Amino acid sequence: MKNSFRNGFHVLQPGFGPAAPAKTASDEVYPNAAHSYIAKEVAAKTFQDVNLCYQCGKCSAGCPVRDYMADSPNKVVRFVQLGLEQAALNSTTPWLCAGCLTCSTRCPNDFNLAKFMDAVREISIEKGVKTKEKEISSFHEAFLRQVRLFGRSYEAGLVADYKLNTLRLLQDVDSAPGMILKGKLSVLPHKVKDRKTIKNIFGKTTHKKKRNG
Amino acid sequence: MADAGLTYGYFPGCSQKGSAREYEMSLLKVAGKLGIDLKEIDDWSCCGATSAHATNHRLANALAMRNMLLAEQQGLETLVAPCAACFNRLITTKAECRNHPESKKDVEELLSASVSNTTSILNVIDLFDKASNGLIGSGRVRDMKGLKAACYYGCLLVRPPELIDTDDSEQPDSMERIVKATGADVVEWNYRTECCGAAHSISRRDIVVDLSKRIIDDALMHGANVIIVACPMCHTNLDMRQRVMRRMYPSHKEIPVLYLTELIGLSLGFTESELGIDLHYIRFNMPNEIMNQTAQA
Amino acid sequence: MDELRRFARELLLKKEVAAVIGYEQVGEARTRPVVITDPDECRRLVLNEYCLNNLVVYLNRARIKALARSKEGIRKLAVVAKPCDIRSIVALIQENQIRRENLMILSMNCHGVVRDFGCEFNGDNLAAKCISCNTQSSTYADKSFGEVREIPKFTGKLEYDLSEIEQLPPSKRMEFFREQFDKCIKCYACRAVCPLCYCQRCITDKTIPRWIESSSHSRGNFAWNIVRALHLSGRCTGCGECERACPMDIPLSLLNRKMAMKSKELFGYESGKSTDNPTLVGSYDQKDSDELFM
Amino acid sequence: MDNKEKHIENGWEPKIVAFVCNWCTYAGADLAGTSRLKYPANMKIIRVMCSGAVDPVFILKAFERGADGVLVSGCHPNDCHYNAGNFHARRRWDLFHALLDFAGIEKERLQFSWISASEGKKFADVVTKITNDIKMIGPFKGYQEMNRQFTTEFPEQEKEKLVQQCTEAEAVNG
Amino acid sequence: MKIGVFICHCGENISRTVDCPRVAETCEKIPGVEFSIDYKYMCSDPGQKLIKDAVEIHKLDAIVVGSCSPNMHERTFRSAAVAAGINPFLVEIANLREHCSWVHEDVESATQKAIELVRMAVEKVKRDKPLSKIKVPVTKRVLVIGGGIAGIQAALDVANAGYDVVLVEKEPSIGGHMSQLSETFPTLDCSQCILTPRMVEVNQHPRIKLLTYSEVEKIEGFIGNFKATIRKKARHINEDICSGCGQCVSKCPIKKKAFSSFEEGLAYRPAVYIPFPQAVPNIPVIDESVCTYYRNGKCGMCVKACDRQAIDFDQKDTMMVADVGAVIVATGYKLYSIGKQPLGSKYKGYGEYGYGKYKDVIDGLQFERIASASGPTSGEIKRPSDGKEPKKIVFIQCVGSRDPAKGISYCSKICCMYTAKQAMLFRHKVHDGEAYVFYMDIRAGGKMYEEFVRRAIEEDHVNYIRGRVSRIYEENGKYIVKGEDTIAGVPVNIDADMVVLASAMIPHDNAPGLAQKVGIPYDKYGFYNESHPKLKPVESTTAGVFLAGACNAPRDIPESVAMASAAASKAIILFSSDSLEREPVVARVNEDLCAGCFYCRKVCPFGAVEVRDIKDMNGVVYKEVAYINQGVCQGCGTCTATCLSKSIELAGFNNEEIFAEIAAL
Repeated sequence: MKNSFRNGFHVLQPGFGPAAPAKTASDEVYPNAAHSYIAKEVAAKTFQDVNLCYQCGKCSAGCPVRDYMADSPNKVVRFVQLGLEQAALNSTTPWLCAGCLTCSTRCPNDFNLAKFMDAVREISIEKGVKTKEKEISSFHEAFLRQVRLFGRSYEAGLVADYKLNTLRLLQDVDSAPGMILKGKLSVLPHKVKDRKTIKNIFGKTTHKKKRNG
Repeated sequence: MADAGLTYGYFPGCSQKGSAREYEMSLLKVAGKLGIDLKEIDDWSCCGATSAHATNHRLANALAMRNMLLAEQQGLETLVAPCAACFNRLITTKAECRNHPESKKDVEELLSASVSNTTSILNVIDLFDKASNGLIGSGRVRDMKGLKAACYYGCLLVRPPELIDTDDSEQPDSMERIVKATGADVVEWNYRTECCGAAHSISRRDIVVDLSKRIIDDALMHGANVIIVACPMCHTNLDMRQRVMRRMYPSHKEIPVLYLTELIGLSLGFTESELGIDLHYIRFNMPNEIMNQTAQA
Repeated sequence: MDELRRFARELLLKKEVAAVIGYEQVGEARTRPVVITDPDECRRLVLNEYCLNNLVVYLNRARIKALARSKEGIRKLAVVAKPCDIRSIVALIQENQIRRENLMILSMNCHGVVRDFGCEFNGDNLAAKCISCNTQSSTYADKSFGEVREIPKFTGKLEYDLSEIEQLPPSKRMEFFREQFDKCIKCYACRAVCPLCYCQRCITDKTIPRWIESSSHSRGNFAWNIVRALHLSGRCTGCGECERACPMDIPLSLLNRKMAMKSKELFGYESGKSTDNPTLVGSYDQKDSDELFM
Repeated sequence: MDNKEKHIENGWEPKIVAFVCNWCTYAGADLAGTSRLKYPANMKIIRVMCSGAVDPVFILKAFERGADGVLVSGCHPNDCHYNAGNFHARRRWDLFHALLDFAGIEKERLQFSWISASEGKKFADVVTKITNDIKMIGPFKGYQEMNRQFTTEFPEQEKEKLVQQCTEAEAVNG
Repeated sequence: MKIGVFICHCGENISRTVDCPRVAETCEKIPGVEFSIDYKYMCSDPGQKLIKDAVEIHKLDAIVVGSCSPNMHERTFRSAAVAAGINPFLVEIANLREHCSWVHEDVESATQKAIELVRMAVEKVKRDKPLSKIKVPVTKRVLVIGGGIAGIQAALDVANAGYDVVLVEKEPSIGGHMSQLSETFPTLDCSQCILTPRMVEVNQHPRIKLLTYSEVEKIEGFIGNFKATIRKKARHINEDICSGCGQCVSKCPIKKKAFSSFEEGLAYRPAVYIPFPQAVPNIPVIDESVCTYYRNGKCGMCVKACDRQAIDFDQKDTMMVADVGAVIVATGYKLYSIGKQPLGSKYKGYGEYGYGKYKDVIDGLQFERIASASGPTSGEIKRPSDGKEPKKIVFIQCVGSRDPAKGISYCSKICCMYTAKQAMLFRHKVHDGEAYVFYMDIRAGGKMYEEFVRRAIEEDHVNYIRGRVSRIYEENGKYIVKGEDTIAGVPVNIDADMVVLASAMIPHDNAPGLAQKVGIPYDKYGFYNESHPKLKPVESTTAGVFLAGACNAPRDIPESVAMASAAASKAIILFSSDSLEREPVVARVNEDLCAGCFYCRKVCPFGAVEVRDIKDMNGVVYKEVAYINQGVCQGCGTCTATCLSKSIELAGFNNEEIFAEIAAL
């Protein structure tokens, strides 16, 4: 461990928590965390400064999916506050966030944590970081593929696409026939007429992924 | 009976055409009876749902705004978005474009059109609580007494508080008001605004089953015999996932889950199949008192 | 009319009032103000569509005030006032200029007056202030005379339309008013006939410092007319005497009317409504509009 | 070329007068100074005790003296050092502004603000804003035309000469 | 008139952007300017001497100094002028630093502006008139508003210095919140034991006039000469006769209709009641809203019970006027309302904590009552819902405070300490109980404070958990507290028997209303503003009005007491001389020109305008004119601008002077 006194400031040595991989985290130490890439990028995407969070933990306390997370939500915020980019992007917490807004609703300092999680997730996609929560990311990809194709979500197509991509062929296999019978899973997609606009939107917004991993 | 001429734009959302077919059926039935004209936006598209905003916020903004733009172009000043998630996407995008001109500019470029961003958005509760206050009571033909309803708001109906000015985000009571108007009793319970896992329904079924089970158990513990929801995702998770719960927890006690519109529909005298209640996985059995009433009528 | 004469005579005979201020007929279609102290002279009083003047202005004249300070101890004056003129009385009472108890208000139930002397009384010649009159009689008066009749429907045309001027772009409006004000010869007739212009020394007559340039050129004219309208805003009761008195036919009441509208719009205030109301200037509401302020 | 550039190209700089109250805005202006905030040099401040003490005629006088814009500023409502001076002022300005507006004077010429002693930043912002506003709409032609009736009779050099004479006369007379 | 112009460089502060020599040169040409010079530091001794010498040599009548803001050195230059024999009001300051050199960068335009600023000052000084200071007498009596510990302390200090005090308290008894507390931190001595002697002393002090159940209606006047109107609310008990025996209280048939506010709603009180046993004065009060007599004219049990006939149902509110020279405002605080609030409220409540919905979720003051030996449970810790002893209590800090989302961003300062105290008291009283404290930070700055908190943790084993609680809900008679230990990074759910919310101190709802009556400013929460945050912490911005205690900001007892003593000494300093000198900036009416419309009277915020009759030869009033009381006028000038005939002039800022400034533009 290197304890450095740079510019007269004691520089934090991160390495805490099981989910912050020790190797990556200790490598990236920002003397001035507020100017780190990740903090700036998050601020630009969410229109809020990450230092609004004063780490009270009310978000984690109320998070419905907290039990499934290795890093508590406020810890991910802390990673970004410290500029620990790899730790933040490798955490599965943003992917597990259900976007229920409980944290944003209760945050005493009006920090919109759900939005923050969206931003971290988005940055990790931009940077091509592959999350361990593969099912979740595959689902989102499959969903958006449907929308891109048809303008609307096409549930049967979505399920098929998702299953092919995750190889979870047997899950919910029992529900589908029932759904089809009840007319809930239509066999043909509803298509939007003006698919040009939809395609255009997707074309202009899709992240240029660096697929090198 | 109703003031005729209440016309709103209608943004169904994808689920309404598929897994939540009965939600649309019941909504349109009830609205028609109450004299509310819901005009479906022509050529609407997906709001982007969780997947868009979770991975690409520009895409999310553009997809949601496209529908509001269509509404503008089609002269619809107010949009009803029955799905809580769609509702949330629309109000969030609207607020972001209002508060951040750069976002608005971006969206306008993506859509190649200028947006006035003045469309007002209503969810189902707003529609029945605010827009047509008192209509349900006067048109009621069936007293839903005997139902002990646990009103489940889920996460997105009353959040975020800065964009919801019609109800409290922590202790909401607007759905209870409507449910009481149908004659049903409401139970006081703890999980009214807890999340069911929402979009993880397919990808992390384990989480969703856990969360939904907790919600259902709490409702049962507080004496509910039906859960009322106003969101297709909540419905899927609470209704369909009970099959899994039954398999995982043999002691699981089932509870029917109704859409708010279905409950209103029943009190307005529609039959269960008209409202699509028979499409649910957990069968809803009307309590005897209500059945008898119907027989008399 | 006879009733008024009898009543006024009684008042003077019983020494209830020191004088009666009223109208007398001069010629076919013209009246003029008259101050009567002799009971027998009361036969000169008239009430008709030609009673144009707002006699309230005389209540503040030093010589007339002096009548009510005579050694005989009579403190009261009687004044003949149209219901609309009574609003000026209310305004003066609010501003501590006269006291109700020192005043006997003889009112007439009015059905409109002509726009100027010499005209025939009909819809074409109705005075502008009577067009949308809603005070044909007054409950504030001590006694009212005559009966209420319908005001003829206005069929003439107004020279200047307020709403049209409001529509003009600012530069055009300024041009319009400058043109109008440039006609001003600073005769101050408008001031002399105004019941609310009672200052001992008008702001325009003050020389150290010189508040308003008194020679009649554009700048002084503009300042004078603006300041006149400002000092009357929230106070003017719309009797229109200034405009009638103006020898240069400047549409003075345009400004007054606009300010009355604004007072109502911004503060819900109408002047001369009730002596119980606080005056517009001199009171405030914490909830007054903050729109102007950055 | 927009208006602003056009006016500036002519080498014209607006003349702006501010009537500010002693307790809040004057102190706010001081704070802008102590904080070394920068704003255009077009505005000159006339200090009065309270925004309630500003007579509308002052503003007309300022226009007569060639001001292109006027700012009146005082304490925020409820913060008046004299409790209610600014409330009376607010009513007065609501009326006066409506009157000037009706008489055709552009709204930007006469502006109002509440600036507290702690709002140095706001003071600088307001000065910048009003200066920009006036630059945008240009010199106050309407009033200058009225003024010209005087000034044309006195060409600049003549005027200076006259001042010189007066000074000398004063010096002689003591 | 000969005018001297003195341009200060202020080191380089002015001369960096303003060409000072050029300003001085140009200004010399202004008609009337006799002498003009620039100098490095005009405020320094040599600078002032330069002014004095110039006055003498050039026989100057008035001076203009181009320097820093008048708020900085106007006084300096005025005294320099006085030393040189010039009236101090013939000095004008052109603000070349704050309004010019510091805010502009371009030398040319800044210099030009500086010249114009000096010219304006020259034109004004030409019209300035010599003025002399006004002397006003001082009424040596203090009005103390609020009878909590701060008000009590201030009243006693002033009274003991030998001056009269009027102490006004809106509740039926003095004592304030301190009388509700169980024990005090960090010494754990009993609150009432230390407070009640003080309360009695107030009651018996010959120099203190105690007005309880009274409220200040309005305050007029100015420093040294305030006139306070006080409404004494009807107690319906004749205070002179009542002996405080309490017979009426015990006979009152209304038992369960009204909650005791002293017991924070945890107990009932009768319609006729004494708020608490040690109340001062020990006289009951009848609550009209629940008393049977006021509802149907019957009952009168209390009348029968009182053998001194002290009950007076017909008693009305009375108004009284007190002339005072100084006012000490010590109105204290209330607790943040933590329950669910109506939509659109200024402060949003904590719906997630269920206060108001769950009986055993209580606030800090309620716990004080439960822990107090004189409280509803006689000091035994019991749950309000079922009276059972709670074994597990969760304390939550920062409820309402440090929560901008709910409306308050400040730290309420005392909650860390009182929570530690309460947790400690609980552990002392319930030995097998467990106490949990959810905190964000522990702020225990103060003598023996940190040690106190450590003691709670180390000796009394209170479990401190760092994290904010997200939600509380009831399940099977337990309160599930959902939290997160942010240090360990693990979720913490506690099934508590009772939850105590350390809610924030906020000002009373009517704090702004009282501030407007007294004429003092307040911040966005309603806390009263001090004149200077460091150097004038107990003065309000209104001369003669001082602040004490939690009406200014959240404060604990020692701070409130210290502040009260400071405020008292400020009042005593004021009374050390018999008259005050005042700036002569006052308005005067020209009686000849006054038309007597009295708009000035309507707009005057101080009631300084009086009516004066002008009579004719016969002695008959022919005109009423305005007259301005020089002692009352504060010199705002609102009347001068309102006067239609321009018959009022404000000395020092008269119209001629301002016109001259405008003309100099």
